[in-house]
Amino acid sequence: MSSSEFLSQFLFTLISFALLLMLVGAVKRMLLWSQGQSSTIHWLGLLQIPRRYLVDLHHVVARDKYMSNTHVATAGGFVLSSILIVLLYVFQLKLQILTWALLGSSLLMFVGSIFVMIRRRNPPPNLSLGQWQRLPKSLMVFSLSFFILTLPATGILPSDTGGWLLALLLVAGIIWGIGEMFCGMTWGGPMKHAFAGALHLGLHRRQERFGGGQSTGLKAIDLSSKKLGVEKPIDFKWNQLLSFDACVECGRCENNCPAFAAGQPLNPKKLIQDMVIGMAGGDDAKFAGSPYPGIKVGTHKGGAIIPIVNVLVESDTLWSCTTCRACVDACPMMIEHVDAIVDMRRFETMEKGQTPGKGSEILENLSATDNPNGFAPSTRMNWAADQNLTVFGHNEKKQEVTQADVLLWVGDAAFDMRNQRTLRAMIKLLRAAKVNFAVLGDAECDSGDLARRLGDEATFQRLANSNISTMNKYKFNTIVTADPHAFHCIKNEYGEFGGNYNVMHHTGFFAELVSQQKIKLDNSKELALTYHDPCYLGRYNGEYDAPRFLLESMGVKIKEMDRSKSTARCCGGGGGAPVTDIPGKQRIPDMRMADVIETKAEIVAVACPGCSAMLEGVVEPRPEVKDIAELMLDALIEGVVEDTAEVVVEDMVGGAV
Amino acid sequence: MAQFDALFQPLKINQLTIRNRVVSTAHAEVYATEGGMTTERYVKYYEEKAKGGVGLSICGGSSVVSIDSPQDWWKSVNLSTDRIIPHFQNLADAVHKHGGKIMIQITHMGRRSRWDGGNWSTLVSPSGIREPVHRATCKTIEIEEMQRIIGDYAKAAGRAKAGGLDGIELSAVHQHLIDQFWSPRVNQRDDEYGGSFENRMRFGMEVLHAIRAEVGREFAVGLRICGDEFHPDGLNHDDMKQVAAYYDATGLLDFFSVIGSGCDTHNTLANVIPNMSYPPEPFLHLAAGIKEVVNVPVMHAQNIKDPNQAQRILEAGYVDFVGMTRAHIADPHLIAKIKLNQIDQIKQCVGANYCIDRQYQGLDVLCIQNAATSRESTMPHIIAKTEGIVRKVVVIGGGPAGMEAARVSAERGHDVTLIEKNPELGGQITIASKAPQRDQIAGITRWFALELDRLGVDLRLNTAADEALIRSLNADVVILAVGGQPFLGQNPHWGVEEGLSVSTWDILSGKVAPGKNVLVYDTICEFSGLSAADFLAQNGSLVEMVTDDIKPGAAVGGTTFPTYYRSLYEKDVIMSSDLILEKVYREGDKLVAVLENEYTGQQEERVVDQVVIENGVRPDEEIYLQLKSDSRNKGQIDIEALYAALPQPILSEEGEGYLLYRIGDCVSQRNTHAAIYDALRLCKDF
Amino acid sequence: MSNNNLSVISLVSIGEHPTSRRPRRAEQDARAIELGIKLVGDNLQTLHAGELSDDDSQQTALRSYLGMGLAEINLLEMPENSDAVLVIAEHLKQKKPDIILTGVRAENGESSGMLPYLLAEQLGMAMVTSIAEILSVDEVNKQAEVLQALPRGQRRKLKVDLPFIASVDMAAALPRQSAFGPARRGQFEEILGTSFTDQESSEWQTADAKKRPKRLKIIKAKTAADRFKAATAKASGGGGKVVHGVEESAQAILDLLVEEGLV
Amino acid sequence: MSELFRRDPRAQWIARNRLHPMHQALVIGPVFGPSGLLRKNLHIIGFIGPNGLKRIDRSGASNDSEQGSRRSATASEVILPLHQVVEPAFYIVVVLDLVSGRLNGHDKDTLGLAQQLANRNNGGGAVVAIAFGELKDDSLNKAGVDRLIHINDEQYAHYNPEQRCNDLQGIIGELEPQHILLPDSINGGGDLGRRLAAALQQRPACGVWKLNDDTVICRGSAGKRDITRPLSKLLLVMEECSEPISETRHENILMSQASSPLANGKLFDQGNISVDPNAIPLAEAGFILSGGNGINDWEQFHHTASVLGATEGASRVAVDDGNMPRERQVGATGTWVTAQVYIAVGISGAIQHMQGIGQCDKVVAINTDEGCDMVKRADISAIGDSTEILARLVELVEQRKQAKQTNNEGDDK
Repeated sequence: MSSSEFLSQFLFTLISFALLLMLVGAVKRMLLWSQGQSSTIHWLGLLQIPRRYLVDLHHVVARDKYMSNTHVATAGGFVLSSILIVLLYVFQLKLQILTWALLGSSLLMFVGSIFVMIRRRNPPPNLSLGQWQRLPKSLMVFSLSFFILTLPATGILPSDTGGWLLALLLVAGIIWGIGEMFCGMTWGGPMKHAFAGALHLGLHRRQERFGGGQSTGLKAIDLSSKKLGVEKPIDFKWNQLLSFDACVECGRCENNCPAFAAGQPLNPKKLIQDMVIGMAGGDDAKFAGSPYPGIKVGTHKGGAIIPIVNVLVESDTLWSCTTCRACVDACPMMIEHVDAIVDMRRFETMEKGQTPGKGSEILENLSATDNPNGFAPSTRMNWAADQNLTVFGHNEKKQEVTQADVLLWVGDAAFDMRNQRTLRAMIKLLRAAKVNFAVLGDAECDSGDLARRLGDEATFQRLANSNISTMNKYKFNTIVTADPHAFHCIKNEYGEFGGNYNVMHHTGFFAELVSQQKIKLDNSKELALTYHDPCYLGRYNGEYDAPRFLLESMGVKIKEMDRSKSTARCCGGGGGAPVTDIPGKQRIPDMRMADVIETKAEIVAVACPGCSAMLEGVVEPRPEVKDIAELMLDALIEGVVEDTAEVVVEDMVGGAV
Repeated sequence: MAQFDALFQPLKINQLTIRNRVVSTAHAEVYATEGGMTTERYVKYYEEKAKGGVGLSICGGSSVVSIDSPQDWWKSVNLSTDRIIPHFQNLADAVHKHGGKIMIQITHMGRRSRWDGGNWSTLVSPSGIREPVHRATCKTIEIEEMQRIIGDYAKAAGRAKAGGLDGIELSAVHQHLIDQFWSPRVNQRDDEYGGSFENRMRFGMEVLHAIRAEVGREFAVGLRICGDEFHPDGLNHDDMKQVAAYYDATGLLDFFSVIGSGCDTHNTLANVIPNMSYPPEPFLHLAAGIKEVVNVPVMHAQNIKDPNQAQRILEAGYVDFVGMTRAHIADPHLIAKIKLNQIDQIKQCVGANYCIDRQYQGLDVLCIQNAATSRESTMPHIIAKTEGIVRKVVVIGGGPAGMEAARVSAERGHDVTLIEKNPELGGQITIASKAPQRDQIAGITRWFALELDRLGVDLRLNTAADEALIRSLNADVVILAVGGQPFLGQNPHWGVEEGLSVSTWDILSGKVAPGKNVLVYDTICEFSGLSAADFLAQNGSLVEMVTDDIKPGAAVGGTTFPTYYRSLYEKDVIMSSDLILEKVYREGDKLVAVLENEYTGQQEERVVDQVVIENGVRPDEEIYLQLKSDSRNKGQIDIEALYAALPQPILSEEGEGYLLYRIGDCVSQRNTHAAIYDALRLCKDF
Repeated sequence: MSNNNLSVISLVSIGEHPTSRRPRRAEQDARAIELGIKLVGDNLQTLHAGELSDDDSQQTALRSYLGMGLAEINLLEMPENSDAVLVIAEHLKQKKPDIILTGVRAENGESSGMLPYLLAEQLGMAMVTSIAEILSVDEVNKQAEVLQALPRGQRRKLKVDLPFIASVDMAAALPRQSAFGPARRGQFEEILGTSFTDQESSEWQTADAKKRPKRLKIIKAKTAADRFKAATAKASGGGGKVVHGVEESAQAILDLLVEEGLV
Repeated sequence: MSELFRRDPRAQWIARNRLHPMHQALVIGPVFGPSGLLRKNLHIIGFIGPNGLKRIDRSGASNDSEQGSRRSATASEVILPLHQVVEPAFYIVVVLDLVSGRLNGHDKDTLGLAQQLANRNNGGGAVVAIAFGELKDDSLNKAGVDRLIHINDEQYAHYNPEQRCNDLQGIIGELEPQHILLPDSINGGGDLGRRLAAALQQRPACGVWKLNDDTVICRGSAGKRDITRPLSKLLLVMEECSEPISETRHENILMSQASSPLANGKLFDQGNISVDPNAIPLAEAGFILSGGNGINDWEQFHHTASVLGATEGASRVAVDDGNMPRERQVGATGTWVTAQVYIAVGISGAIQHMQGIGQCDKVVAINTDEGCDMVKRADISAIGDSTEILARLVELVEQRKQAKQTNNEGDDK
């Protein structure tokens, strides 16, 4: 038997065995996932895997051109090679074209692996080391082995080149390569991501995300169920567990996480890896990436039926998250970190009653007064005493109305002097554009955003139901609000409770008015200005253009920050982070203000009351913080204002629509 | 900003929702011209407050309803003619545009006026008793006249309503006609309008009913009363509670505004607008007492200047609205600054009473520290950043002129250096603040110091600026505000050189210790002389205050000299007028001052230990003369541009070297307001 | 602290939010529970006298105590206008607790603060008011050490004989958060109480509290001049002692501080 | 009351001037006319000096008499009418709080209400004040106390409500008062009153703030509601339930106390424990050390505050200058304080500041300027360098603490 015949024989056995082993591994892995709670199975999604892989996933990967090319070469080469190897060696289809193809694909993979190797020579801190440092070598060995193996078959080299020595080397290489690449896929090596990742793409909990869609609203839970929220890994949905396995530890989430950057004890990548540890059991000693800032690796362990918080993951880690979704947005594997965090927070809040910081007080206030700071509900309209607003209601004596074009959602800015300025500016602009609008008055409650992010689904659902039943009494076309949190909540999260509305953020609404020439803006002033994207407007709702359009309509050339649009850094105000107030090395708004200062802007335009509060909280001297509505009011062309004085009087006298 | 939440609770007056609890209460502005019509200046003055966020303004203190209540002495608003209606519409629109509400105070002043002007009318009063402050005599009012005047009240109220104002406040305070009937001190009638309580109330009651018949129940009508007249034969607090309850019981009034003290003598008048010598809210207890007996909102003004103070008063519930009237003259954006969390940026009233003391002289109301107030057409309250070139501005002297120049220039965005030779800012304000009861004046400096720090002005204290230093700074603009020195050299016989006489500055600044037996000679008759005398007496000196004028402190206004007099008489200071200090000579260990009577030429002497002279300030010109010739503008201000509030033309011309300007007392001695106005109108266009 | 053998009962009422006037857990009662849980953990018993209302918000308020981690609340059923003291006393006489914790006063109704005193009298227990903390319980000598909250932020240490009733002050530690899950799952153990009607209070008239601003200066002076001087006078004591010299000054100040009991 | 101040400055000048021709005549005393009014001759001013000109010299030798005639600060004490109850028709008992042995406003208001009750209908009632422990106050007669029962021995220096309750039961048994009033306070009255109510099985009216004819208005619902109910025997009354007595004097006759049995007390006072003074809200703090622009060494100031256990306050200037945070500002424009002792270091006393400390009991000024308003207001004024005075004060206090500790250790042995 020549060395080549031996190889051919041996490879059949080896690869068949490896495939079998892989299958066993896959079953074991699936059993792990199946420990999770039931969830809708989107079978059709499985058919979509290649498309999702090649389009949706690649779209995210492609934000880093180097890695995307490398990944195309490596992964493409590998997938192709694997298919060819199976055809050639398992099914023994000895077609020359396949041989040539394998030569090409393994070469492609080899080239890719060189770039992987280069990348890993001086790995940036977001990359995990450990077994991941082995991966480029494995890729190289695999691709090189099959390349060399294939060379004789193509006739470029005579068969039996290298004799037994080479054959043995190739056997060793192929065992290594296949072991890593095939068995590792289901038994837990770095290549696990390919297997779990593919399934995850198919069976993703948010199918709407693929094909350019969005799905960012949190999913409601049944408040009458036995356990509220996630205590142990098995309390996650099975497809959430699957999703954790999809993580490639690329650390893009870590790079984008504001809490991590601020030195708070959160690293989204580590969190997902910890979830994997929890699911499979074990400790985190082998984790080879950046730790949670301030927490040593190797001190925590977990298991599928062991409570997660303070055993596997410290509670501070969960409460550091601002729910800014930067991690989710950056994740090439489309893992939903925020869902997982909120699920665990729900258990902490609703079962253990351990919302940290001022959480308890805020939630109690929301219960007693429908606003987070405990102001008397009857004072909600105090800020507008001089605005002559039309209020929805049935009291005709008070000139209340039951219908209007626009429902102006005021939000909790009603109680905050800073953000009352934004509201007043909005009102003047709406009047300038002769928009027929009304407010809910004292009947409006907090949207529930804060309660929900703090894990208090019960309070959220109460507030949402109350708001929906109030709004359903009246007729209007559009809800407009200056608060992206309320915007997101009502738009994306009230639907589950029967509240389906056409909701617009004020920037979107005003952009329409400006483009319809209903609002005329002075574009002659030169402002040194940058724009800070609110997470709940940008990443959550994909609105990056309207605010920029408005600023440009005022003649502003925006000095964009490095981190802007989908990679904009959070102000630190979301997800209840200012309430839970987990200490770090620095404050997130300070970092964001440093980003602003870097652009040499004198004004930072914001479009969210949370952002304005957080950024104005940065000690002076610092650039001025102005909501886009305020800037618009400054730029509003006067003639239009004069007209509105009439409208004000009309509103006052008439009130009817 | 929950710490000021009591200020920001809206409250209804009748049908009117007032957006917050802060009111600019009625005061005479002295801005209405052309027979008492509200002018553009008038409108802008109130518009600025509304823009700044005040809840309610009550304008037109003592606006008259009848032609026999003269209006032109104080250029008050004239509601006796329909001509006023369109003017009111302008005023109402301007205020409403910013969410504010505006009412007007209406009154007939009865005996509290002067007859020698206007229509040369005969003044009327219940019993024809003369009022001491205004000195005019008056006749006893007849029932026919009363009926006419009641009709005038109603028509005037109707005009306010027709003009779109939000309400009226009837003045029954300060001894106007309504409360002249109330007070047994001046009402000695024996008909149905005098004697019993009900009879004394009758005139006011008829006015109220007539007004309601004219304007209806939905229009806001309030009554301003005093809480205690503080006259032995006047109405006391219990009487006033009875009055308030009586009127409140009609259900025809929508609010009461309560003031402490009557004011038909010089001494009580000073209480009405308490100056800096008074404690905060000295008469709040009177307003709180009235609130106990009435069912409608009560407002109270008098020395409420600070947001914390206002919050405390409102939170406790003593009254429903606080009047922060002078506080708004000093800073019409007070409310906005509270809302913006810029409490430290509020220019706080210091109670210098420059505003009201001008008013009592028939001059337009101005603020000692805010030159933009009531000049809204030409002077900005908010200084915009320059869109032109950024200049290097060097200001020499940290008195009021220098501080304002530095502040305004820095607000414009220029690179500003302020050089002051003393270890602290303030200039003459610092000296003035050393006198008893005058320490609050330092509040002017306090605000500037905080502002200059906030604006990042390069402040060089303890630095004497000389020519070399100034030139080395390579300034584009040099502003000299170095003030001057006491002008004691006018009469060489005063023996200043020999040390026989010292200045009031020497005394107040502590440079010279108070003597045991002191003669203070004051030719200026403003604050410094009185302050020095008070300071000396406070420190145990035996003081005689001598002036060649008609009385010591003759130039000090009507709400300020009484508090000086209280303090000086209390300390046995002797005040002598009409004597000129001819010379001072030494006799043994004593000084002898020779005084000559202005009118007889007779001379007399005083044997004293110390002679202190106030004879005004002579400008310091030395540095100016050194820098003048090299400056681009030869040190000259284009006064046509300056007076027209236009930019100095030279600013837009090309040229090498520096511009040199002099402002404040280093040009010629005037006062704090003049110094600040000089600085603002010059620097606002840099 | 391990006080497993102690029998501790906390009494809870339905509170009322000061501005929204909605039912809620009463702030002091919740602090009492917190104190109780810290003392005996799960062994804490909780008692409420009243009916389980059909009104959702009332029930939610009561359940919010359960949300602090209590398995159950004993519900001593009693009609609305009954005198809670007698009902509770009768019940507690059988229970013989070592420690009873309550709030200082209720957030609605008469809120006289008498309940703990009356219970103490009827049950013959010691009564200690306004405590901020229970420092220790010595079960052998039947004595506890507690901290009592005093005005101006001061604290007094007291020893008190067991059994005792303590009313818990707002100065005590903040109550733990009430969690929705346990609040929903917690049980009410209903016990039928005897009905003692409170005849007296039914005849009272109630109205919203009238605002009472703190009294300002009272000027009794009779003459107008004196009234005006009193109103405008600067604050001055008059006749204070003036001391010169460092040693004398320091000594004089020290003497005053000693006399006032401050050092 | 009718002592009008009379002065003739001219006569005084002459009196001071030994060379004046009328000097001899005037030093004997002022000249009065037949109606008793001072008679002035305004032409007699000064005398002719050596160079033939009229001269006034006010610095003559008779300065002493001049000093004496200056307005004196000691206004003669007004004698108030005496309210006597010879044979009391009934008693109204008031149990005083007596914080640090003195009547406070709440006590005085309670006594005021008690007098209202003693004088309603036909009157004739006597107000019996009950004082436990040390009594430093000598103004009980002016506060409306007709009779006094003073119970004082060592144990009343401590918190012993059970014993006090026992004592009160004895007294009430003997006097059979018509009403018993206690301040509904956190200074002891609220606690003692409720104990007493429980012991007497009397339903008290708590939080009483107004007495009408036969009803009282009480605060209920934790301050949110007013309850109008019949006047009851036992009343726990709020501050300002009545005006304090100010126009009458009362006998304040000491009554003998019926001896009452020792209570079988179950509470044992272990003394106060120390708390962080800066954790106490400024408005509530009992002891404040406040700094102004006269302070050069802020480190030392903070150290002093911590050694003394005082809460820190500041003047507006100190805050403006950035030496202290805004929330520490005392005064009308900052926080009103109510301290038992307020030490103002280097604060001259702007009028707003003075108003903010108006309710403080004892004020100590440390200042270099003896003429400043703070010194005028202060009970003790230390004139001198604040750094040195504070340094010495700290030394003294620390010495005292050490000595105390040594004593205590000694006791333990």
